[in-house]
Order: sequence, then structure tokens, then C-alpha cells
Amino acid sequence: MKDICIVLSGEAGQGIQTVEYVLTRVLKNSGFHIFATKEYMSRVRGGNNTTEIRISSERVRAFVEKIDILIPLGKNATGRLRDRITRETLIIGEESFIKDAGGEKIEVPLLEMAERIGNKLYANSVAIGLVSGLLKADRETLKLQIRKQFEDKKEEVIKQNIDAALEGYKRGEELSGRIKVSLKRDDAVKKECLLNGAEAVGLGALAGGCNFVSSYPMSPSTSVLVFLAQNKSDFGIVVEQAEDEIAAMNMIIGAWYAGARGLVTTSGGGFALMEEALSLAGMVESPVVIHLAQRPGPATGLPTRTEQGDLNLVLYAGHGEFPRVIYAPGNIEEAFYLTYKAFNVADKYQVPVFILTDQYLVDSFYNLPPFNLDDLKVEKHMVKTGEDYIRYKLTENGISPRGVPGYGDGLVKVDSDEHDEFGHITEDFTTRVKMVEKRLKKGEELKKEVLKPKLIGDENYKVLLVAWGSPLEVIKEAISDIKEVALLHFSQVWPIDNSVAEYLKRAQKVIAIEGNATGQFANLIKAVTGFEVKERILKYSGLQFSVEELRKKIEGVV
Amino acid sequence: MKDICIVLSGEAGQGIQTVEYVLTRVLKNSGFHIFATKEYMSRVRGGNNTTEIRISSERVRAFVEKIDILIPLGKNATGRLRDRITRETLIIGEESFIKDAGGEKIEVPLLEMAERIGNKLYANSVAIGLVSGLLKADRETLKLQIRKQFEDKKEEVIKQNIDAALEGYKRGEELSGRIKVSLKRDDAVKKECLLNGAEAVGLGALAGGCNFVSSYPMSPSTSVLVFLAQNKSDFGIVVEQAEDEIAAMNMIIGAWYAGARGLVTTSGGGFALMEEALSLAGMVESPVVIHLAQRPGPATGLPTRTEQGDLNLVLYAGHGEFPRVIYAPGNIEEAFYLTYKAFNVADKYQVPVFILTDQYLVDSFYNLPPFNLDDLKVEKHMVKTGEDYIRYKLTENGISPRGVPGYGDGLVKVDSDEHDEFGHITEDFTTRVKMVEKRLKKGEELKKEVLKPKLIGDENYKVLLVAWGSPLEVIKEAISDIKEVALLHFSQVWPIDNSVAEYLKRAQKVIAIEGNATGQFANLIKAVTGFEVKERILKYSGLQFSVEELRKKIEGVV
Amino acid sequence: MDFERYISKDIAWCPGCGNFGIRLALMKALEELKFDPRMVVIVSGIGQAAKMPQYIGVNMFNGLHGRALPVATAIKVANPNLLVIAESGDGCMYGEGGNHFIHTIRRNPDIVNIVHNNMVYGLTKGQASPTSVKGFKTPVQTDGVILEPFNPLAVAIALDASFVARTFIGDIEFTKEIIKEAIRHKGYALVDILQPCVSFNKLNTYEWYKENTYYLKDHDPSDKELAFKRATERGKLPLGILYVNHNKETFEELARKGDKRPLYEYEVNFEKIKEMINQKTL
Amino acid sequence: MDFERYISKDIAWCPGCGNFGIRLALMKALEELKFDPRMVVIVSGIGQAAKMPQYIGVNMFNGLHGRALPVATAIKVANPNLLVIAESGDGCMYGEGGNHFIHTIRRNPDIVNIVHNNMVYGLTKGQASPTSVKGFKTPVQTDGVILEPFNPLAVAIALDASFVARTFIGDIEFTKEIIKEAIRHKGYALVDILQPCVSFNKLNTYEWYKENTYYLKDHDPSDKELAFKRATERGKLPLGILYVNHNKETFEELARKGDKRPLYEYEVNFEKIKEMINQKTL
Ligand SMILES: Cc1ncc(C[n+]2csc(CCOP(=O)(O)OP(=O)(O)O)c2C)c(N)n1
Ligand SMILES: Cc1ncc(C[n+]2csc(CCOP(=O)(O)OP(=O)(O)O)c2C)c(N)n1
Ligand code: SF4
Ligand code: SF4
Ligand SMILES: [Mg+2]
Ligand SMILES: [Mg+2]
Repeated sequence: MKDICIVLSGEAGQGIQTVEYVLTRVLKNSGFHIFATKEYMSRVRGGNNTTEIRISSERVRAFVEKIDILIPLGKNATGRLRDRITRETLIIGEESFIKDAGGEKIEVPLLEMAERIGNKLYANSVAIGLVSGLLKADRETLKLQIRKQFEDKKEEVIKQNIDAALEGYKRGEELSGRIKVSLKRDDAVKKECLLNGAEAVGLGALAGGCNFVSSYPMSPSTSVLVFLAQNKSDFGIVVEQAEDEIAAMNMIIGAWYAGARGLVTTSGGGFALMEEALSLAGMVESPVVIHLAQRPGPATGLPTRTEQGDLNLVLYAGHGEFPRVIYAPGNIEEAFYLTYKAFNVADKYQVPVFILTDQYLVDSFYNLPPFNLDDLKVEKHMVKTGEDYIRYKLTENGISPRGVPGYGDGLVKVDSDEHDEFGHITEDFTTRVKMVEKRLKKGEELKKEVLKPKLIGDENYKVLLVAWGSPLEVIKEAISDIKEVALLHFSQVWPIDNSVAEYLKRAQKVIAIEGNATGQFANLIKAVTGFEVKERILKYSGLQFSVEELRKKIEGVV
Repeated sequence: MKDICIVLSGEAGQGIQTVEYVLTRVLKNSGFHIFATKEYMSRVRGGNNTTEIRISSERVRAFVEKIDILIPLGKNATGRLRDRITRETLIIGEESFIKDAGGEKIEVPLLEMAERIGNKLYANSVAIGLVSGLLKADRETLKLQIRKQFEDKKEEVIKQNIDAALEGYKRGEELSGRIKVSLKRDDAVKKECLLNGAEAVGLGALAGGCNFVSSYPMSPSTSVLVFLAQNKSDFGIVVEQAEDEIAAMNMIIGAWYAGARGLVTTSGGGFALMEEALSLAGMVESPVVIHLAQRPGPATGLPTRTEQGDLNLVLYAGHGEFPRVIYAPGNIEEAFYLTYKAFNVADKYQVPVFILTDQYLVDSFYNLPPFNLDDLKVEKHMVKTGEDYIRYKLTENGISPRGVPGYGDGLVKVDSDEHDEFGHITEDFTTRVKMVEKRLKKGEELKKEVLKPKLIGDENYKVLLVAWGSPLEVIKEAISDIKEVALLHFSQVWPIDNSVAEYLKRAQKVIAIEGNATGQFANLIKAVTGFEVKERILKYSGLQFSVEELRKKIEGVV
Repeated sequence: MDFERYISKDIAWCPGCGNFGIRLALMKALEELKFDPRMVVIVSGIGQAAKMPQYIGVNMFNGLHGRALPVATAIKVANPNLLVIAESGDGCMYGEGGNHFIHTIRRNPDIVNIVHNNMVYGLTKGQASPTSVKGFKTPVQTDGVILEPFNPLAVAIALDASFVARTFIGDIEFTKEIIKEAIRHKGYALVDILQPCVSFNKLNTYEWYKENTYYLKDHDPSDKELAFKRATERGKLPLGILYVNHNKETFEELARKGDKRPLYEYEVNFEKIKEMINQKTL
Repeated sequence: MDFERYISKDIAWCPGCGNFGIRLALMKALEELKFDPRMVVIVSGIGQAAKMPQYIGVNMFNGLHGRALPVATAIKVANPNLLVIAESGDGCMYGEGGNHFIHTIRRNPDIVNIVHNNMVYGLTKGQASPTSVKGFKTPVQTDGVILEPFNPLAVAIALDASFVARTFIGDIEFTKEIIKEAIRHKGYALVDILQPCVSFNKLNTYEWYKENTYYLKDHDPSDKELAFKRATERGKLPLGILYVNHNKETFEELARKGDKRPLYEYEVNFEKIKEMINQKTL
């Protein structure tokens, strides 16, 4: 693949996010495929954060370690990247920002250029222009995007920022010879959209009919809450920041009881507090949709980093036994479609449904064709109650028609105690047994809707990689050139069915790739199929996998 | 085994518990082996509760379904026992109480007898006497125990109760010919003690050096809290009822931090609220001991019933990855020794240690020889800190010396964020990886202390039963006469080691016996060893297994 | 009686318990206000008090210990046409649920919050509750309670709750009237009902309450400082409406911007989603 | 300075943030009161404020968001010789930790509870906190806050907290003195410190606080009703010690019956256990 990887680096509060935002749009609208992801510290000012932007002639969707161009936006912005800087890395910027770094340095006095135009603060615009020029992006697009970015500002400020960007552009163009890769453009890309994982989850929720969100802020899940809050008026959604996670989850169950479609978004530690209420959902047979964006634990851990360490947590969350569904989207498209689907599945089976993402997925974005909404539909499984309505009617498949209060002539009685068909508390042992079996039957039913894992790569594989959730695209790229290797990727991690074993047995070697320290999914596969995935590539530093490290490790074992 | 099974039945509030308490002591001190267990509804008055007392010539420790003698203490007290009453069951009592029942009825006007002596309220004493007479228990012992029971009362009341008991005794003796079984007595039994599971856990905690308890009341775990509260002054224990379970668990972690030895006692739903704090213990590497008495879930479920449904819950509780230990005592002796041990293990490895019991175990009791305390010792692993003390020193086995504030010259800094050796927050990826590995290493170390499962029964088994926790004694009795069957019982359910597979492979057939609906332990065995225990005897009605049902089921498959 | 329809027949309370009176008062209040049972929801937690909706023929959400209020709030905002009552014991509402108590008052949904205040944990057999008086001995508080009792009225007033009342179930008629006022009131309404627990609270008996309470007279419930004074003064406990603030908008009015349609009627605007996605191409 | 020893070097707060002043005030207070750092524990939750003990050379328990108070209480009762400070942000103490706030006041351990009240969630980038003023717009509260702000002082007074004070970090000297008073006070002491968050709260700035606060003068902190009036009246926010009740025993005095020995010195009395077991044979 022909691609260029640009990294922006600076302190929290220096505006990397603005540069990232504008630059990715300029580049995409110039016809380049792009991918971007960030890593940042759990602080508001200072420290060191970076954003990686990959620009390519083909679709690009994964994190790489190599840095072709590094733009430090302040002092001490290159130290943490030491291991990723090679002799080929172009480091462009203020002399004082680049001086400590290795690589090929090109001094560009961004601050001075900005000041000349009117204000030091325009340095970020110069930088945006600089990169645009380097890649010969579309000038008009650059101007447009800068204008959009500052549209709330006075015309003079907008103009000066545009000038600054153009100054940068000029300097960039001059330097463009230093870039050895030449990228093709594709006009079709311009019509594509740029979305990050959080937005995809949010849009999926909207498409799933979500009209009630209650959550307590917690990185990295808050962005979904923010997305829905920003759009609440347009969609008539109730968005409530709860006093704690316990309230949030109980509210959502209350909301579903009254006929709303509710979502909580949280992270592992917040979810740990919701488990009693999850068990409540299991018992009262309430639908509920939970978006859990993973970060490294235990406890507070690394609040703004990524990990896949909470699979076991959600698999077994809550006391007692009741069924659940766990989706683990591998990319942005899946984040959208699975979140959408989660609402219908939750409603139909009256069970909790999880969307298990992580910081890497929610904070990454790439260009993709707009989702096709034509086949999407909010399937409401709610019924109008009759006089003789009973909430927990025993049925063949365990699913009872779900009524809501005030809709129809019946009363809707739900109970966290073991209950009879009416919903009244009972201590009758026979009823107890029937109700346990009723709830578990829904778990059996759910197996009929299981999403099969996807086999990617060489169908005649000797080595089979097994993965779930967000490493999908990284692995895909890593194995794109390796023969006899395939990836079996799970976007649904519970339930999974035994048929999986067939894939595994066909391989000479099976390797699990997971972003945790114990191989939770590999262990789950063994628990379900008895098949032991002995080799494991695990990462638990707080960072996502990179294409290079996986390629190396996989080549090492092939 | 020669034994007689007596069941007392009545409404909540009718004093069954008093009858049970006095009667079991009278019988034990007359030289009989006894076992008693109760089942009761989640209400304060009314409904129907029963207590079973088995009296035997040999040790007896398990619940049976058969009823030899039924004493209804009120109206409508026999209906729920319909299936357990046979033609041989003697039903003794007031005409109006016994009239609806099957079995062999013997009318004894308990109320009238009591009234004649002075007060209807003495009827329970008449009943106690009646049973004592039936079994020809020691009269002096009867008088003594009645006196003890009423020692706070006026002498007249005590006397009248004794008279009532003696009246009952007389009547019982007259009827004793109706009992076909004749039981031997054993003077050694008189020196044994009577303890229920809750008391054993409480005593174990005392022996383990527990000096801080914080909990929130929740059936069936509250009895341990009550036990420690009753003895707090004698032992200088801080006992605090917290505002909620979250506070309780955080308090316990705080207490250990300051050098105390803390315990929480709770049930599944309460524990679900403690999971975030459990993860905190994992991260700050705090010892903590958790007694979790299981009851049927999900949610409120059946608050006063029994189940083994929370194994998965504790196995995977808390976000992120960290080691833990789970003991599941099979009987009262184990409840004592394992709780004692839990404190030392928690302190040594600085990890959470669970005592996983259930309502059946905490509410059952039998006679047993007093525990030998001679080898018990509180192993304090705390160190006095030096000036240069660092809390999270990286060591070979992952265990860092644990200091406490105010003891020594160092500062003790613990952190729920990922931290460096000092305990300060860090985002350094290399440190992160080391700290993850440090924590997991302790999990490896813990494997060295794993309690091996016990093999009980025919060593040349063809059928191997696998069980954990409280069904131990029931299964033991059930298979005592069956050849080629053995039981592999686990009193520690995490970690378990692979060697287990050897036992399993030697069997022609393996059957898991568990008090839950999904076979959680069988699934765990598969997850650990790959061995699939296909056959399962599961119970999830809210009741414990009975000897008879297990015998039948096991014989069915042998 | 309509509200007797469709209930659990076996009432699990102890004979003589104050809960029976509360049930009566509540059912009468609903009857007299002519509520359609189908439009009433009682949300409760866990405890003896929390069993209430099992015995009244209205919609029921018998949830978790301590968690009635967030559930009730969500139901109300999801369907503002329902009468939503959150009802439970003192342990449930002020102990386990204390955080929701505070923040629900801040939210001010138009719900009625009935608390059966028996100053003890009934269902779990007699431990201290947040409102237990100092020195009250229990199997856990063996030396007697050492914590300051929680003062729900004072806290509610401090948070400017929109309606704060206390009654004693020895007077069912009065309790019924207070409940009716609470229902009629727009906004969060706290009704703390003093209720003897005949099984586990031998201290705060019917007699004790009679001797230790008085009816508020000539009290101006709009005077917050006065209300606070009444709520905190030593001596007898005031019965009646202590505090009312009529000038508060409700949570659902603000969160729904006046829209009262039940959320179950909501239809997704896929066109708008398309538009949003298209925005993301720019 | 002693308290600078053994700390995390990289202070992660924003330049200009009020947290720096609080750190200074606290360190000076400890210094002036001549505390041995080894006998001081700061327990915090999670948030910007909660990072405090990372930057002070005393014992540190940096626990979970919202849970500093139960940890602090346990430490104090397990070793009454330690000075225990529970310190965190407004979201941590009054939001997630609201239930512990209430019940810790009821318990009255002799700890100091310092709350950095910046009326916003700092660390998570600017959502409303319980003390955010109505109308305050954030990325989540897009139409502005609609909940009544939480009034910590009024609630603390309603619960008869033994020491209730508020300061503004614009005045470091005053804050230091109040902290010293809080430390000297026996029993639970709340110090709510108004603290500008320069990054996410553009409404409640240094200027805003200056204009909207006043120093209490001639105030009698033993007068509870007056304290309540001051805490709840509209207009400017009072600074100073609002309320003190000297007549309260502490949790650890009552729970430990006066025994001050650290629990780590505790030795098990196996003889007594034997005796108990023997009792069970009778
Ligand atoms: C999370 C959780 N913790 C504890 C319990 C056990 N529990 C059930 S009811 C109750 C207390 C009941 O007291 P209160 O709320 O005052 O109600 P009352 O029975 O007195 O009416 C407790 C502690 C529970 N069900 N759930
Ligand atoms: C259980 C849990 N929920 C949410 C979070 C995320 N979180 C961290 S700090 C914080 C709020 C911080 O606000 P505040 O307590 O006011 O402190 P500040 O940063 O303003 O000083 C939140 C919500 C968390 N760490 N844990
Ligand atoms: S235990 Fe107390 S509160 Fe519960 S029903 Fe009985 S008397 Fe009433
Ligand atoms: S975010 Fe606000 S509170 Fe946090 S350090 Fe920055 S200015 Fe201070
Ligand atoms: Mg109560
Ligand atoms: Mg704050």
C-alpha cells in the first residue's frame, strides 16, 4: 500500500485536535483515503498527546508505527516518539521544537510565519497549510475547511487564518519534493464521510430508535454521550447525566419499562457499578443496550488508553443466571450496524445487549461510504395490553409479549423477586424452576441470531489468527501480504457457537490476538469448544496493536 | 445409617427457631448425633417455614427428604410438605393442625396441655418435651436446656416451661413405641459442639485475626455480621453497618491499608455493587476477605433460599485483570478453617480472597469435635517501613512488602491509577506492562497454595462425581452405599490446576453436581482443562439437594 | 374496589403493622382522586414497605433495594401522563438509595415519594436504619446506634425540595389527605410516613409516635427557614406539610421541552440521520 | 519543605488553576501545625482535585471516584492517631459519592473533608457537576443545566455536621487558616473550597467568585438556624465557618470505646475463641 503517515505531537491544550480535524477533512476532500487515531494522556493541559494521520491511495484503516512526517506543535513533543522516529522521518517545524529529535529535520518557523500574518495563535493554521502543501492537497478545499473551522469568529480572524494556511501551503509545496511516495487521488473519496467510532455508535443508536440516554461521564465512553446530547433536540431524545452509574442503569431500565428505547454508555469501572442493575434487567426481562468502551484496568488504570480487558466482565456480569448478547464491532461500519441492531435484538428478546468497543475504536476514524439506511427499521416488539394481560406468560421460546404501562387495558407488573406469570412475588419452587428455564430459553433462542465470525485472508490457511473487536483492521493489513494465513474475526463474542471449532481444527496453528494480558477470548473459546488456543499475541501496555508489530510477530511464527 | 428425621413446620413468628435451638441441644447432650437445617420464606410473619432435625447413631450432616416425624406448630403447616409425607410419617400435634395431612396422625393437644399448666404460650415447650420423650432423651438435660432458654424470664415462667416440657415428655414417652428405629447413643457426642455455617465463618474470621467488619445487611449473609457484632466487645473488633455495599467494601480496603484485617459479608446482589471496589483492591494490591453467602438470583430472586449461582460472578468480578482466590467450604469444619486461612492468604499475596458459601451451609448445623486451634496463627505480612520505602517494589514473585501508614519511617502511597513503584500515577507504557505482569505473577504464585480436591468414595471409580461447596455432605451420604462411584470435591474453586484432568480421564463417566442451572463449575473445568463434563445434575429451585434425590439420580446413571 | 383487582393475595406483613394503614390511605387517595389504575405506576425497592405495589392493583415496578427513584424518574419523563409513585422503606430510600434521594430532589420530577419510616430495617429482621434513634439496640448495633439519625425533612428542605411532608399512620385519614396533596402538587413530593414496626422496633411504637409528634398549626409552608426550624428542632416531630415551593419547573417539562407524548410513540427520523451522515462527507 | 519530599514531579494541572493554591494552603497548614508527614494520610477519589496527594509528601490513598470518605473513615477508626484528610472534587464528593457524604456526616469521624468546588467536572472535560449553576452550558448539558444546584453547606448543616466552612482559593491565606481550624476541630469537618477551573468553567471565574462571595462577619457558628439561613439565602455566597457543633463524640471514640491503639497492633485472643467454642458444646 502506498501511504504516508503523519504524526502531530504536542501538549494537551495546544490544539492538536483542531489540526487533526481540519487536516483530515482537507485531505479527504482532496481525494485521499485517510485514517486517523489519537493517543492522549489523562490530563487537560501539558503532558504529551499525539495524533496519527495516514494518507493513502487505497483504503486505509489501521494504526502503523512508522512516522513519515512528524509535526511537533511544541517543545518536548518528540521525546515519547523516540522509538518510532527513523532516519527517514521528516521532522518539520520550529527549530526549538525539533532540535532534540533524530530523523531528518526541516526547520519551518511556524510561529514566526503566524506572527507575521497577525498572531502567533495562527501557527496551527500554518501547520495545517504546511501539510496540505506537502501533499499538494486541494487549495480551495483548504480555504473552505479553514473558513468552516473558524466560522464563529470575526471575518478578519477567518481571513488571517486562511492567509496563514496559505503561507504554510506555499512552504509545504516547496518541500514536497522531499516526500518520496506519490499518492493517487480518487474523486469518489470526496463523497465519502469521515466518522469516528463514537459517532458511529451514536448514529447506530439513533437508527436503532434510541430516545433515552442516561450515563455518568467516563473516558473513553463520554464521546457517545456527547454526540447524542448534541443531537438530542433534533431527535427528541432525553439525555440525562445521572448522579452515578447505578442511577444511570436503573433509569434506562425504567425508561424501557415505560416504552422508551434506552442506552447507557460507560467504561469498565462505571459498568462494574451497574452490575446489580444488569441483573435486574435479567430478572424483570427488560431490554437494555449498553455501550462499554474499554480502557485499561484494574480500577482507574489508564483512563484514556485502550485495552480489551473487559470481556470476562461483561460475559459474567451480574449475580444469578440470565442470557445476554455481546457485540464487539471490529470497525466503524460495524460500530454503526451493530449498535443499530442491538436495539432490535434487545427489544425482541428482552435481554441486555452490549456493544463492546474500546478507546482505540471510539477515537479512530477513516473515510467510508455513507451508510445505507434503506433496510434499517425500528422493530418494536411492544404489545398493546388487554384486560387479562400478564407480563411473564410462559411461552414455547421463553419470550413473553411485553406491554408498557398506559398502553392498553392491562396492568404491567414487573418484579426483581422471583415471580409468577403475573409478575407477583412468589416462593413456589415449581414456578421458580419454570421461570429460570424461561429466561435461559431466551439464551437458546438467541443462538439462532448469532453473527458468524468472518474468515479473512487465505482460505487455505495453515495459520489461523483468532481475534475479536477493534484489532480487526490492524490484523487485516498486517496479513495482507502473508500467504497461508487467515484471520477469523468475531464481531459477536456472545453467544458464540461450537461450529467455530471446525475452523480451528483445520489450521496447523492457531494464534489468538487480543488486547489484554490473559487471552480472555481464547479462554472463552476453550470454555465453549474445548479447543485450546495455545499461542497468543497479547498486548496490555495501554496502546493498540500496530500493523508492523503484528506483521513481525505473525511472520515470526509462520 | 440409623436415623430419625423430624420436621418442625409453622408460620414465621411461631417460634420454630426456639424449638429447633433447644431441641437440638437436648438431643445432642443426650448423646445423639444430630443435623439440622431450615428453609424459610422472605417474610417476618405468616407463610410457612420448616426446620429439619435428623437424629442418628452415627455422624449425620445432610438434608434428607423423608420425614419420620412431623410436628406442625400451627394451621396450614403441612400443605407445603405434601410430597415429603408418606404413609410412615408420624404427624403429631393439635387436631386442627394435623387434620389435612396424610401420614399417620397422632393427636396431642399441645395447646390444651400448655394452657393447663399456665399459658398457651408454653405449647412450644410441650412440643420440645414431646419430641424429647419420643426419643427418650435425657430428662435432666431437657430441664437444663429449657431453663437456659428462659433464663432471662421470671422463675415462675421458667418453672412452668419446664413443667410443660415434662408434660410433653411424658406424652412422648408413651408414644415412643410408635417409633420403629432405635438409636444408639454415644457419650462422646456430648462433648462436641453445635455450630452452624455462619458461626463457623465468624469463628474462622476471629481466628484469622479479623478486627474490622463493615457490611450492609443482606440475607443470608447477615448472620455472620450479627455473630461478629455480638462478639465485638470481647475481641475489640470494629463492626460497622455501612450505608451501602460500596461503602462497606471501600471501608474494608481502607482498613487493610491502615493495618487492620477486614471482612465484608454479603450476598450476590450486594457483592455486585462491590465490584468496582474489588477491582480497586486488585490495583492497589490490598488484601481483602469477602464472605459471600449465595442465594438464588438474578436480582432480588429468592432472598432466603439457596443456590450456587454466583461462581462466575466472583470468578470474573471487577474490571481489568488481577488475581484472586476463591474458597468454597463443603461443610462446617471447612467453613471455619478456610475463613481462618483466607486472612493469611489475603495478607501474604495482597489479593482478594473469597469464602463462597450459601444459605444452606450458613443455616445448617451439626455436632462436631471442637476445632483444634493449636496450629493456627495470624501470619502478619506487614512490614515496618524505612525512609526509602516504596509500596510497589518490583520483585521476583510479584509480591512487594506491604507497609502501613504510621508504622516506620516511610510513606505509603497507593493508587487506583496505574502507578510506578512509588505508587505515583504514571502513563509510562513500560511501567504499565511491568505492573500488569507483577500483579499476574501473584496469581501464578497462588497456584502453589492450591488446595487439592478431595476424592471421596471408591478409589476404583467408574463414575466420578464432581462438585464444589455445600453439596459435599449430601453427596457423600448419597453415594455411601453405591459401588464404583466416587466424588471429587473442590473446597477451593479458584485457582484450580490442570492436574484435575487426570482424575476426570480415569472415569468412564463424569457427572457434575451443582446448585445452579448452567453448570458453572463444570464450565470452568472445561475452560481450564478442556475436559467436557457432559452430564450434569443441576438444581435451581431454591432448595438444596437431598440425599434421596441424588441417590436416585446417581443410581440412574450408574 | 378497583385497586384491589389483580393483586397478590397473600399479604406478607405482620398483623398490626403500620403498612396496612399506608396501603389503605394510598388506595383511598387514588380512589378519591379518581385515578385510572392503568395510568398509575408504583415503583418500589426492596423491603417490607417495598412490597406495597404487590398489593395494589396498579402498574408495578418492584425493583432493587435503594433504586426506586431513578426508575421512577425515568418512567415519568418517558411518559409524563402517568402518575408515578416511588415508595419504599427508610433503609431503601435514605440508606442504600441516599444518593438518588438527594439528586432526585435536585431533578424535581413530578412524582410522589412515599417513605415508610419505621426507623428500622424490617425485612432483614431488625438492624438499624438511617433514621433509627441514637442508642437503639439491635443484633448488629449491640451497643446501640451511635450515628446521628438522618433527618430526611431537613435535607429535603436544604435542597429546596418542592413539597415536604410528614405524617403518622396512626392517623390514616390525615395521611390520606397528605398523600392527596402530594399527588396534586406539581413536582417532587416527599411524604415521610412514621410507621411502627411491631416486630422489630419495640421503641418507636404507636404510643411513642403519639407522644412524640404534633400536628403543625398555623404553619406557613412557603417559609423555608421556618420549615427548617420545625424539621430540626429537638422535641416532638411535626406532622403535616412543612415546606412547599410552587415555583419550580419539573424535570420532565424541562427535559422534554413540554412534550408530553409517551416515548413509546416515538418514530425515528431516518431522513435526519441521512442528513447528518451527509454532513460528515463535507 | 518536608511535604515536598517524595512526590510526583509532573504536576498535571492547568496553569492558573485554583488547585495550585489549594495545594499551597494545605501544605502550609500542615507545616504550621507541625505535622509529621508520616502521620498524615490524604485519601482522594478521582478527578483533577483528587490528584492532590500525588503532589504532597504524606501517605496517600488515591482511591476510586466518589469513594474517598468510607476509606478515610475506616483509616481513622483503624488508627485514630493519624490525621486523615479526605480530599476531592465536587463531582467526586457530592455526585458519585453523595451517599457517603451524607452518611459520613452522620458518623462524624474526626477527619477533614476538603472539596475542590469548581462547579464542573474537570478531568472528564467539562460536564456539569452537582454544584453547577442552572443554565450552565456544557457539551452534555447542551441547553444548560436544568437541575437545582446541590447545596453542600445547607445539607451538611441539616445533618448537623460538626464543622461546616467555605472558602475561596482566591484568598490562599484565609483558606489556609480555615483548613487549620478544620484540622484542629474534633469531628467531621467540611471545607468546601470555591475553585475556578480555568479550562472548563468560563462562567465561575476568579472574578465571578470575587463578585459573588462575601466574608462572614459577626457570625455565630453555633447558631444552626442562622447558619442555614446564610447557607441558603440568595445572592452572594458566604465565606468562613458557617456552623460548628462542639458537642459531638466522634465515630472512632464510640466505635473503639476510647481505645486509640492502631489495629495493626491487635493480637488474637485464641483462648477466648476456645472458650466460645466450648460454650457451643453446652
Ligand atoms: C443491594 C441490596 N442490599 C441489601 C439487601 C437486603 N435488604 C432487603 S430489604 C433491606 C432493608 C429493609 O429496610 P427498609 O428499607 O427500611 O424497609 P422495611 O423492611 O423496614 O419496610 C435490606 C437491607 C438487598 N435486597 N439488596
Ligand atoms: C466510577 C467512575 N465513574 C466515572 C469516572 C470518570 N471521572 C473521573 S473524574 C470525574 C469527574 C471529576 O470531577 P470532579 O470530581 O468535580 O473533579 P475535578 O476534575 O473537577 O477536580 C469523572 C466523572 C470514574 N473515574 N469512575
Ligand atoms: S417486620 Fe415490621 S415493618 Fe415489616 S411487616 Fe412486620 S411489623 Fe411491619
Ligand atoms: S481542568 Fe480545570 S480544575 Fe482541572 S487542572 Fe485544569 S483548570 Fe484546574
Ligand atoms: Mg424500614
Ligand atoms: Mg469539579
